[in-house]
Amino acid sequence: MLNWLRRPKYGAVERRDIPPGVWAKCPKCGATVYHRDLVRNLKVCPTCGFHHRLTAEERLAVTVDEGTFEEHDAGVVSGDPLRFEGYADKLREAREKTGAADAVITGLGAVEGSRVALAALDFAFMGGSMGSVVGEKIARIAERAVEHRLPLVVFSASGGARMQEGALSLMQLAKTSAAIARLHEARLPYLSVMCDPTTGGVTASFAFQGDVILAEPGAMIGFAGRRVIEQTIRRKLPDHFQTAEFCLEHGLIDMVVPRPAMRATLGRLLRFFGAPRLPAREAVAAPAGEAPADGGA
Amino acid sequence: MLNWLRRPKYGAVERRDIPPGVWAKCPKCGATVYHRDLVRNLKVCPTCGFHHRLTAEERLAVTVDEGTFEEHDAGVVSGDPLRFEGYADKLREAREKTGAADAVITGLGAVEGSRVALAALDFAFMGGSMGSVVGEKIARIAERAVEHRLPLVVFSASGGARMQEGALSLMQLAKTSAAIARLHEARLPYLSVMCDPTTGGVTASFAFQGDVILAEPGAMIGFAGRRVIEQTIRRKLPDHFQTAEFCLEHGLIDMVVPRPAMRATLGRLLRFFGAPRLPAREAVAAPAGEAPADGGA
Amino acid sequence: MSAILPERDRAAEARAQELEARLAELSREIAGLRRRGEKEQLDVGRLIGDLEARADELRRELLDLRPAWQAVALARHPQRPKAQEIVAALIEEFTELHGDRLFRDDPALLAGVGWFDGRPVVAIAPRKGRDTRENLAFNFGMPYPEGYRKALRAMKLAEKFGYPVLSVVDTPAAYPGDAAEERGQAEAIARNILEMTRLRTPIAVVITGEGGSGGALAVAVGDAVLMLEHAIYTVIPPEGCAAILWRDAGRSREAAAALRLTASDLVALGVVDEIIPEPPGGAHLDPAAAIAAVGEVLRRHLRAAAGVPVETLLQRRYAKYRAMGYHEERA
Amino acid sequence: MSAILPERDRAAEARAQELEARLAELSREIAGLRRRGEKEQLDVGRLIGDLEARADELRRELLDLRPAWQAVALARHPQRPKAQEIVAALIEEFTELHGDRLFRDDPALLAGVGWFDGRPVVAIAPRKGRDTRENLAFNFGMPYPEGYRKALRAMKLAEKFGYPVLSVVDTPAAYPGDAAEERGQAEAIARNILEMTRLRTPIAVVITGEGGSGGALAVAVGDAVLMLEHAIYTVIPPEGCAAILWRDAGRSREAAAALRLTASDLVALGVVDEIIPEPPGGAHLDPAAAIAAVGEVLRRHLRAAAGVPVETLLQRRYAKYRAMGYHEERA
Ligand SMILES: [Zn+2]
Ligand SMILES: [Zn+2]
Repeated sequence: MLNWLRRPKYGAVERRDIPPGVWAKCPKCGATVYHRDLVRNLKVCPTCGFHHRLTAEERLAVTVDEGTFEEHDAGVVSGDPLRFEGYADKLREAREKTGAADAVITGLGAVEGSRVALAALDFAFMGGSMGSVVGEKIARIAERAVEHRLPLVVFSASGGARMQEGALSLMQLAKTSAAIARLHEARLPYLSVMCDPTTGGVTASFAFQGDVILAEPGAMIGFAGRRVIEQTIRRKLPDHFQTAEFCLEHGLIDMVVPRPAMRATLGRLLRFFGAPRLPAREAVAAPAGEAPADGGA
Repeated sequence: MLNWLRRPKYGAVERRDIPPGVWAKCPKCGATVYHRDLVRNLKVCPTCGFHHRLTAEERLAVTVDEGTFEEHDAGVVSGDPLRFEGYADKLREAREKTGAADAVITGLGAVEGSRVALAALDFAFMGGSMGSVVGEKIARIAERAVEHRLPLVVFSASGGARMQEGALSLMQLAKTSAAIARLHEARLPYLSVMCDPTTGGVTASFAFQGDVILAEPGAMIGFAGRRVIEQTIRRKLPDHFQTAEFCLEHGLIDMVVPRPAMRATLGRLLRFFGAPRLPAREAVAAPAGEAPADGGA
Repeated sequence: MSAILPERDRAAEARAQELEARLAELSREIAGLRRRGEKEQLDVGRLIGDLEARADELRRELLDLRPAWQAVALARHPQRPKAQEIVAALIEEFTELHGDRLFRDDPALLAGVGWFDGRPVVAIAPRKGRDTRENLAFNFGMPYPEGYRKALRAMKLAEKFGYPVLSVVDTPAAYPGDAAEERGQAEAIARNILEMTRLRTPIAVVITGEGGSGGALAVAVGDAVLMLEHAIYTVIPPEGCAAILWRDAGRSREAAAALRLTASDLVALGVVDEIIPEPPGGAHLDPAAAIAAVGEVLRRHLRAAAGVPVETLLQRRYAKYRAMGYHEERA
Repeated sequence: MSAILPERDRAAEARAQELEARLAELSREIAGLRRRGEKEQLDVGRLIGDLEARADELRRELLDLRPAWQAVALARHPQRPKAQEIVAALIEEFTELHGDRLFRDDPALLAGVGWFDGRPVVAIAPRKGRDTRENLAFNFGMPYPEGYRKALRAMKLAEKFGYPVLSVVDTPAAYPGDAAEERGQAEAIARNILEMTRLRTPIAVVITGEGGSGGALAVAVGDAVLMLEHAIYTVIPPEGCAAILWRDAGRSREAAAALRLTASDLVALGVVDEIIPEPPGGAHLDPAAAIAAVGEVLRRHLRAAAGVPVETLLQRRYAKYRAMGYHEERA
């Protein structure tokens, strides 16, 4: 189990290297806010509601019941199968910068007392790109969900396939889809949560294969990149294009759920879909300061 | 077996009451043509290709291998369950005018040597409307197809549900759909052919449930009536709207097949889908004067 | 299966027309009295009260004589409890699902999940608005193909988990627009009807307002089809029927009677399984009681279905729809 | 599963650049000679012949040195046999099916039924045009979501009847347009990939030209994935890769090599099962022979699959894709 998961509160979002009193500026509305207050607000701008990105660690910290997360396959790490120029260096840099082994954390845990298999992608690690490691770990956690008859919850945040692994990264779309197909055939629930941004190969595989698909407000969601589309159609796209709200209108996702309501919404859906419950003595009360569990948009 | 089905040729399309030498005028291009020549051309205008409507009898005559058709359920006739004002009279008139018992003929036969279950709706009989009799006979022939493991071919031509039977006619959508569902679950092929016009309740049930959906050129196909739509949207609709070609563009049907190629196209599809074959000695050569079997659009 | 219904009473229709004429007269009298009272500062309250009581009497008689048209009026009553209100009241922890995953989220069709009678259920419902703004947003309760496709997606979810489907139906029609046709309105309805005949989980349907033809049936094939007392269910709106039959939409009342669209007609025809009584005067006068009655009957039917093996359920469902209709057989 | 590939040869790349410079020079010389010959009425035919022979030699050497970029050029060659030509040549009594039954018929994706090797098959294929008019009609081989949904419909038909699916793949990409995004390009691809991993019938895929990322994979999951010798299959076009990595689309050749997109690379990586040799110089020089070779290999694979129980087939398919990729494990 990772260190930060032992922390008692949503304060787990806080980064060790930021001293109290530091200000953060919202990239959307420009408001400045104490970093500490931003963190307390689950990194949602108190002024405009802008959702700052979370790392995989932070995501799990604000989602999983305290003390219940058990990481799996932490030792699965990337090689450089194509000997792709610069890839080894990029991997090293990303590991140093983020402290993570690759772009996904997977494991078993509980959300609001429901036992689940979990995965969280990390955009901070090489843009959350899906190479063999992300594919392998998603496939394994889906298989583990089948084995233990648990629901699967995946938080996606990814720029797409990791081109430095060439066609092997493309094949992760098929590998993860095959594992998700087995989950569906086992009649287990799969909740997919799209966070900012979820694009490319991840959308064209597991992110769009959920029984229920949720998204955070304002998250960019789409297959092709905005620039490529603009070059193709020779027009500027509206700001609204490829946002979570746009996808909701176009019938592609089930709901847009603000971060403070996400945990309660997942909990409600997991209970609905019959997730096994933690024994009562293990169930943990929602941490102090949590937003009321009043559901999504 | 009906009388006209013993006739040797496509000449079966000919109506007894029209003497040779009579002219027919094409409602589309205005060209005049000997009625006899029009009949020889399967009632397709030799000048502009306009497809005149066929009765159910005519349809079967130009489709089914000579001498192979065996009608079923000819004795299933309409009552007047709602005591709906004027319905009994309308039924009587329609029977007198058309010589048919109701708006569909069903039975077993062969098309290009493939054994099939068949149904042909008759627009001449109260606008091909689906009341309890049409629903019952479609359900029975679908069940018979399952029983004998035969493909089903249905030629639709209908203005929709027969309102004089109220909700009972609406329920025929469910009854026929249930029977078609069993056909699909038995993994038997179902070819739906939409003729002019196929609208309303028939489109919202069996006509759109085919494994392959074919249509005749220019056939009007749609759920809501043109006038109702124009009143709703307060605009005139283009001529093209709700034609077979329009439906093809919009991905709703598989192909538009001119009448002279329909038999060959059905034959090709039936062989493809593994229809049982007539024993060779029973197989009948295509009647003289048939168009070359070169397939559909 | 269904026997032929008895002939309608022509004398009753004549009496009904007489009553209508007298009601119109009474209404004019009351208005006149009110004007005079205001002008001349007279106390006409008691007189008006008497006339209104008389009008109420006549209306009750009319309701008995012409239940079909009254049902049409009540089924379309703007204050009638809306499908979304029924869903919200009956289903706990309701979570709405959106979209057909293909083209668009159709607000005219509500779909979602939640708990009913202590069990997880999937709910679908065409939805009318409560005011003009909502009516525009919900397209007056007329779904597009994407609405029906969203409903099917929700039903497939129910099937995957073996949860019952609860369908609340109040829709005048599938939307008759050009874009709806282009996107396969007929195909969407045909597919839903077919899939509902074989969906491997219990389906309970309750028609609470207008059951408008194929647009209603696309979400109304079920093991139990229930109907509120004053709801209607018809193959064509009476106005359309009158226009086609007599080229006179003014004869809608006759058409309504001819179409046999009331709950009791439909039970007699074998189309509907059970009538849910409404509060006196109609569901709009006491929505909470009406909704509670719906809940009670649904509960009973879903409990009964819960114990039935799915194969038995499907065979019964098939047999039920297979038997619908009336025909005769000649040798 | 796949081992790490050997490092590419940097000396070879230097030599290739030298060869390209000399080829450009030769081409200028030949053009100059031709102009002079015309102007001064000289017989330069023989001289030009010699220079062209020299250029051919250099090109062959270049092909050996830089197979990736040559493959890109050959895979995109305008005269390369088109998917629809391959389908027409290999499949008897081919009948095209149209439409996704939802929104539109996408001409960029061909679907149909017919006979192959004496057995009924269902064929799907993104389709490029043979000329400008066709290219516009077929959207340069880039399907919309409705194209993928049509393909899925055809595959479900194959599954219903237990007929094998034959997929011929030559597409630069799924269409990256706003309308395609709006209608769920990602959803359509994701759904196809998932359904193909569990489709209960044999699937044989042959990549004949460009295998362009997710847009190709959406019709390229199969029990046998074959590839023409000079076809390519890549997660991103080399131009896009170069633009992202080095902000210089001019370095596409390097990117092509780095991406390991040739048939032999993909066999080495375990992504492709078998290479189908092309006629000398490429499939466009002898399309009939190339198509015959495709037919022969497909026939062998489909015959082998025909005897396998579907459960075994699905387990093998799962195991195959489950093993794709390369990672290391730390304690
Ligand atoms: Zn802000
Ligand atoms: Zn003409």
